Amino acid sequence: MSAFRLNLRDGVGTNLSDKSISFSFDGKSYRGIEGDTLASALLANGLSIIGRSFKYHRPRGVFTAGSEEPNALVTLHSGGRTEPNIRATEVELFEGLVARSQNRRPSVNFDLMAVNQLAGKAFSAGFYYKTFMGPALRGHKATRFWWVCEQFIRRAAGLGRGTTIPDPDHYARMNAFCDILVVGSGAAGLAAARRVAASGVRVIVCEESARAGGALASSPDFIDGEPAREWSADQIAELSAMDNVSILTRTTVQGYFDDNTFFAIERVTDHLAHKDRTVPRQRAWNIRAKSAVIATGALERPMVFAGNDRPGIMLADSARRYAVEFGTAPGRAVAVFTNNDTGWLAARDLAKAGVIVTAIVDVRTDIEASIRVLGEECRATIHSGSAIRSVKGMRGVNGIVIATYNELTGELGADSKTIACDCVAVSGGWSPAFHLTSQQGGKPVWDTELQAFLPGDPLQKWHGAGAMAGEFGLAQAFRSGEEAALKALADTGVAMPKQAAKIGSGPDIDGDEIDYAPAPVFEINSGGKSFVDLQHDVTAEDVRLAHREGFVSVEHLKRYTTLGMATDQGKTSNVTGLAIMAAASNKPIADTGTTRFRPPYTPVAMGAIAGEKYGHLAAERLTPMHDIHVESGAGMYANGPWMRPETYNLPGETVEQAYIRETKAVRAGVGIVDVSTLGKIDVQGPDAAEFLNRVYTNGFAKLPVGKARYGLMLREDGFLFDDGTTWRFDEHRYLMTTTTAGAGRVMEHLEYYRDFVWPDLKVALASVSDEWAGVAVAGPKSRELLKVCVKKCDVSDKGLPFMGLVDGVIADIPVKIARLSFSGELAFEVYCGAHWGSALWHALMSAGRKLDVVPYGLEALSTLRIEKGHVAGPELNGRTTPHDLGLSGMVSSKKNFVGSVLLQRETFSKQDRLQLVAVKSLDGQRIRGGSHLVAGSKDEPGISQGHTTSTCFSPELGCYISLALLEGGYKRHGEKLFATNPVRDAHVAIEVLSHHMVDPEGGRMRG
Amino acid sequence: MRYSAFAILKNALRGNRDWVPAWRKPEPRSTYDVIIVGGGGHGLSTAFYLASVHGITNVAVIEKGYLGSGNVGRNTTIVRSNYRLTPNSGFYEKSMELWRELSHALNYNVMFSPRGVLNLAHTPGQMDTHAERGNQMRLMGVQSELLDRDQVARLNPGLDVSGSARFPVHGGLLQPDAGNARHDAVAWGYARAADQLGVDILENTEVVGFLKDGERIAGVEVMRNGEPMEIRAAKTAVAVAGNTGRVMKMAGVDKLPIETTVLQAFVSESIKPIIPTVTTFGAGHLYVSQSDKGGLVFGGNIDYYNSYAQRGNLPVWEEVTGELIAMFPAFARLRLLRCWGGVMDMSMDGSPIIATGPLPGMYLNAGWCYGGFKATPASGWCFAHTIANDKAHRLNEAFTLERFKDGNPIDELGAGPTPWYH
Amino acid sequence: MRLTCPYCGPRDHQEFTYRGDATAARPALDNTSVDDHNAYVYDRSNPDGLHRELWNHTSGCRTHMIVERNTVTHDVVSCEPVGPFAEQLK
Amino acid sequence: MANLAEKLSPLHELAMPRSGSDKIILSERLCDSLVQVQAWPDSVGEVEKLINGTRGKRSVMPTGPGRWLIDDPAEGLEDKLRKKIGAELGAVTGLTHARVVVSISGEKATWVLASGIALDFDLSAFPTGTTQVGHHHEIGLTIHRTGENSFDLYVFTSLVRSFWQWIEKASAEPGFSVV
Repeated sequence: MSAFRLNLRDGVGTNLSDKSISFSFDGKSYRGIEGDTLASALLANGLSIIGRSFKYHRPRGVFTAGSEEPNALVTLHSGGRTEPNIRATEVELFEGLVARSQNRRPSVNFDLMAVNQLAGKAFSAGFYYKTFMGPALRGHKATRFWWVCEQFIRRAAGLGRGTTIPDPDHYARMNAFCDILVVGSGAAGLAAARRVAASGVRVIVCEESARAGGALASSPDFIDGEPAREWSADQIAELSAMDNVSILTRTTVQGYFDDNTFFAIERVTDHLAHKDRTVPRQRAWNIRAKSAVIATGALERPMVFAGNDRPGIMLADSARRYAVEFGTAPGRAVAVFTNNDTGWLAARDLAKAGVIVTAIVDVRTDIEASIRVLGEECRATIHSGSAIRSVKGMRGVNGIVIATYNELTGELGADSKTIACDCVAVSGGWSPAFHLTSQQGGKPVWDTELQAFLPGDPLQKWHGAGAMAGEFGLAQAFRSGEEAALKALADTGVAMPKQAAKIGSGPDIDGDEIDYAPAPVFEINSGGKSFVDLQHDVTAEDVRLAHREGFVSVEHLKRYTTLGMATDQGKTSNVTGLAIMAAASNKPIADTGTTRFRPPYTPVAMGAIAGEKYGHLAAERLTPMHDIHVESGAGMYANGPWMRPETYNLPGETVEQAYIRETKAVRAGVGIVDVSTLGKIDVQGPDAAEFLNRVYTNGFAKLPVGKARYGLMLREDGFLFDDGTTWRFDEHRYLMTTTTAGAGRVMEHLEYYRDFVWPDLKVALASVSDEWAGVAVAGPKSRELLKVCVKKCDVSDKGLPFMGLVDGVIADIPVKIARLSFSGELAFEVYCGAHWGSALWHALMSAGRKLDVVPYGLEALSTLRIEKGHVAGPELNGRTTPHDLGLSGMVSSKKNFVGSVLLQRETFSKQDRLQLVAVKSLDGQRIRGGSHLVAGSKDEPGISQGHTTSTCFSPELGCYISLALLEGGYKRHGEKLFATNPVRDAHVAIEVLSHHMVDPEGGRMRG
Repeated sequence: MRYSAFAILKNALRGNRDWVPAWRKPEPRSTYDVIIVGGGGHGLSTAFYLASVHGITNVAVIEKGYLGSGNVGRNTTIVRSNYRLTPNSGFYEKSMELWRELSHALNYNVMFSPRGVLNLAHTPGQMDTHAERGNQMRLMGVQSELLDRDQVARLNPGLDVSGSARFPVHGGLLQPDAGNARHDAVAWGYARAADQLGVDILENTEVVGFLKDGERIAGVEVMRNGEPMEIRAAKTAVAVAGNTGRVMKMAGVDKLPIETTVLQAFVSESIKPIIPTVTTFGAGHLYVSQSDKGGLVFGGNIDYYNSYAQRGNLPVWEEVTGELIAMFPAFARLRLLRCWGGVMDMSMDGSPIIATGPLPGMYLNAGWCYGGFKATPASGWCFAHTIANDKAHRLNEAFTLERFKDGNPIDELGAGPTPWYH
Repeated sequence: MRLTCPYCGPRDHQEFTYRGDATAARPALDNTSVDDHNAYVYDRSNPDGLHRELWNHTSGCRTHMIVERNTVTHDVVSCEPVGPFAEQLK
Repeated sequence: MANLAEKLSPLHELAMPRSGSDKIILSERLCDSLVQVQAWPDSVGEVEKLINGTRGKRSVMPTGPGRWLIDDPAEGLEDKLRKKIGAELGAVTGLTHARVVVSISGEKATWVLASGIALDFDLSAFPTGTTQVGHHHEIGLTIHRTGENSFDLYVFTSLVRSFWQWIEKASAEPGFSVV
């Protein structure tokens, strides 16, 4: 293996096994070790340029060792599994992994788009807003220039390339409930988890990385005499064994929502070479916690200096972790640049792992002796009171030029010294990772002592612990973890025995004691190109330009420069950017404020958020006769949640031919149609009649037992809400039917009045839509058909008059038969228990065989009712009143009902309202759906005077017809207009008719 | 300073040191002709058109936070005029007309990108309602095309148009000249242009009360840098979107036909161009487009409850991503980067209010629901006309406050007086 | 958001149907004043702060409740049952 | 009633009682009688007594204030109850055909249910013998816990196929497989 792989031994390569793995990057094969991340394996193989930046396409290398990585973005896998923009630092290596660099052409080492750098000064913040306007021409021409430029800009922008091949994997969800959620399993999280677990409450611990322990995994410290890593492994094993504790690794808590609802993503199979297909790729956890301990640690931030984006420059603690956890040297010779003590710890650990640390450059002059010793331990030259002036090398680091630095003025001295190195490990201090609490609206507070934002006061039940709360260092982490645990327990209401409620002394810690507060140095301004946001190429100069142009509020800074808007959401750049803006504005950072963090914490696969909905967007509702329709060759389509038959096509038949044949068969003989989808509501109680009387426009109090009545419902604003028939079974028991689409909302409407408006009425409402299968039997021969099969009841006109109800039996199935007609023909609706629905259908079909019964679908159902002038969904469009649809006769003036008062408003009686009419085609042309009624020619149609609502070919009238809403339509019967349909390229001469086209007297259905 | 490619080059050569603030940060005067409460898109465009069209330049725009901190910077940037009802189609087409020339009018590239807005249809019935709307658009002079399934598939290669989809695509309605614009640039462009015409933009200035001369509104009381002060004007206009209830209460208007709810918006990580148009799902509620930066920008329903919180909850995430990947199953592996919330002034019919009143000396611009961004130019244009003439323009004469009680709602969805369903 | 259904206990808010401002009370059945009905249907105080609103546990026991909730913080102060069984559920 | 036609479950071709392991077992059945009873606020006690007096072998499940869902192993319960509980006491609604019962058992039963249903299945929150009304996405469910690791789910008939597809898929991970 390459020179970058260290000599693996105790304490070096703690994350690695001894198993070698092969993987590929940009088509070339490499080897890594089980336990590597893609980033550590690439570094170990000596690859330094991993990606290209967003704007200038500058070469970039690995900058961090975690989910905050801005630079090392790659595309994984291929085909439908293609995943762009994945951070190499987060990818666990497995055998056969295929990764590619992105945002480069032709290769990551030579990218033509890097010419953008040459125009760097012109590509400053706000560049796009100031140009590309093109010549000032009228109308569309004015935008055309930008439209052309935009095509190129869009292609140059973007990062990786997505795919249009569907993702073959699946996703799942888990709903979890716990007393306490612990986010993060480092020292603070572990301490909290131990404490709360002991009290017996239900605990969930979420850990972002593959194994629990957080920073303990690479800590050089000893706890209770054991190396921290081993100690934490023991603790975790103990916790895992407890019944009341779940530890979820590879699980990132992404969102913190109201009432302590947390959203986490578990990466279930992403790290596996061989995936079990029954196992989901990722699982979304919706966790409801009574309280939470948030121990998400802190993110190291860099300092900004000229040339700070070169491959080979990375965060100091990340460099340390590559050596300790992954046995990988981040460079052959590492220079450390820091403004705080943790940079020195990194240097010491790097050296201990076998990495050459050539120099430690610290902006501070005054450095504790105990810290200096660390530098001496690693035999680095020490340059205190110094800073980097520039970086040598174009595609990597050859060395750094340093100069003396004045901490008070922020100025570099005139001196300079060159230090040879190929890696700069930089530490600019630590930013607590309080993203989750900020999502909740908690306002962060700037801590001048720690030079960091802290989470601020909780708005919900959470308690911060460890570095996230500004409690840096192991001992503080343990103590704050325990404290947070006790507060969280108090939230859950679990009583703690006094003894147990004491904070213990915690484990015995043997380790470095350092000061975590950095010097307040964020930028070394030496005039060269210094990057604040590495991924979006936002420079310190861009921040100052934004200030110059008045974009000084943090939100303006972010939006104008795009600082913090890249895929890392500024995890390593926000604070530095604010500090530079604060300096430019001559304001303290505290007054500048910070932007709000928004969920998710890190980018989340959208399939995982959808969870089990991927591939199952919505449940399908099927009627009991569904399989029969499918077997009969009916074309099924989604009608809201329901699947319904459109037509039962014979071989070679079009949909239009089929519905015309079905309609004719009904009008001439008999047909049956599945009406099981109608909403059905059981209305019972001593006040049921009164209740119905209040919700319908027409009278229901006097509906006789054994009869049905058609009713209209309004909204309170007087517009039509729904319609249907209601059947009275006995004195106090009704069955209300609603439209298919209206079933749910009618139920809620009724419940609202029953519960909130008239709670004194004794009315019970129950949805029975699923209890009953319904079949309408329609046509002049429908009674004949029923007579063949019905037993135990009389279906003659006398026994079952129009709107009458009877109980009977068909093929041993108890049925209810109502004599209702939607088609205008003699017709019956036959209802039976849903589990008998298919048997009923078969019985009716076989009873009708000699009568040539046909099954008919929605298209014929619709044609029949259009011919009859019955309104349905397209006419009940939420903007029509009973008066508009010719239903004034249904509105009782003798009672008050829902909507009765506002229906009186003057506007509703205006004569020029859109009113229901029918229109018929005069020249045989088809009236297509969605036509408007106009007076003019195809080329100059004039304004719309109305529109068609439901169109069909009418076999009865022998022409195309439509119901329509026409301005003042009632008085315009006989008028000739055009049904214009420019989007369907049609313009049809029509005549306006009454909407009662077929059998207006109703003789047929009453016959 | 006039913006141009030349100006950029010239400044670049001088190290970008000569740029000046895009708009001034003036101290308030004690009296203005017009005060506009709300420094969002609508307030700023109103100021611009008052100054540029009506010659009224003694105008203050008062913004409690940073300029454009409300919905103008939180929306999904869609610009369209594909409406069904006449008052809406006329008004929004005026907006389109202004959008097309906006970058020039403002000397600021608002990146208006007419890439097309496509509404999918999933049943034959939905094709008919789309046709009905498309025809209305044509009759009103708006471009529209009804596409069949194959045409939709050619336009959007990743779209699932298979028959096995839960809601198979039958076709769609395309407004080819609709599209997107860069939301922040709209606020900044209007601010800069209005400022150059003499309008004072007062940021970080919060209205805490209204001044009255008898019944008449005579200006506002504000807090600025922690200090109270009074600013007087003959005309006081309010354009504060989700904060309408809050602000109007200070003027003594306790109730309005508006409820404030939160709408979440989402953006994915950046990828190379993959969807060319703005596309909406017809079997649920979802709209998606791809920004110039490469992120998929999308949104869906509001969270159904009153909220001023500018953040929402998880169920909408699940609903919206579920619909997005039902349309584009290949996007299941793309990653959501960020979600944010804006507060919507949902009116009782889903349509806006641009009117004089409700008190003398006052003008109200509100009720934008989801639709405020695309309306920005026409809203300001009509509101400026209404303020200048004390009378609505023909284009906004239907957008009154009285229409609800008069029984003349402009209800595109027919959902009735339930604001959270619009 | 979690709401405590008086019958079922705490549940995710998406199990409930929001029905808006609970202070908007329908005029009595015999009240035929257009103004009163207009006020009930259209006038909303839309407060930023405590809001009394009606929810129905439609994916559960279908009990209606009045929720007092802060519209700025989403803090739920109380969930009180309404309807015929309000007394029994209190 | 005798001589009734045979009922057909929407799952008749899908749901055979089967199991890939003892971790998860799924089965389905139709009810002989499933009845909802709604009492009035002033008659809750009385109705409860009458229900208990009529009780067969299966379950009486409270599903709302003054409301029960009663699953009885004999046909004809609706009529029986209606005779006892008149309109002055409450309402009786037959739901025998409105639901299909999906039973799930095995040590992974709560795990499978929790993967789609936002209820706390911990025994402390959901004891054996109790009922919760919940939903899996838009599918409403009455969930009756029959044992530590066994549940009867009363699923709307029109939606039960969709529900079955989900639960079968969700059960695959812990080992349920279609034979």
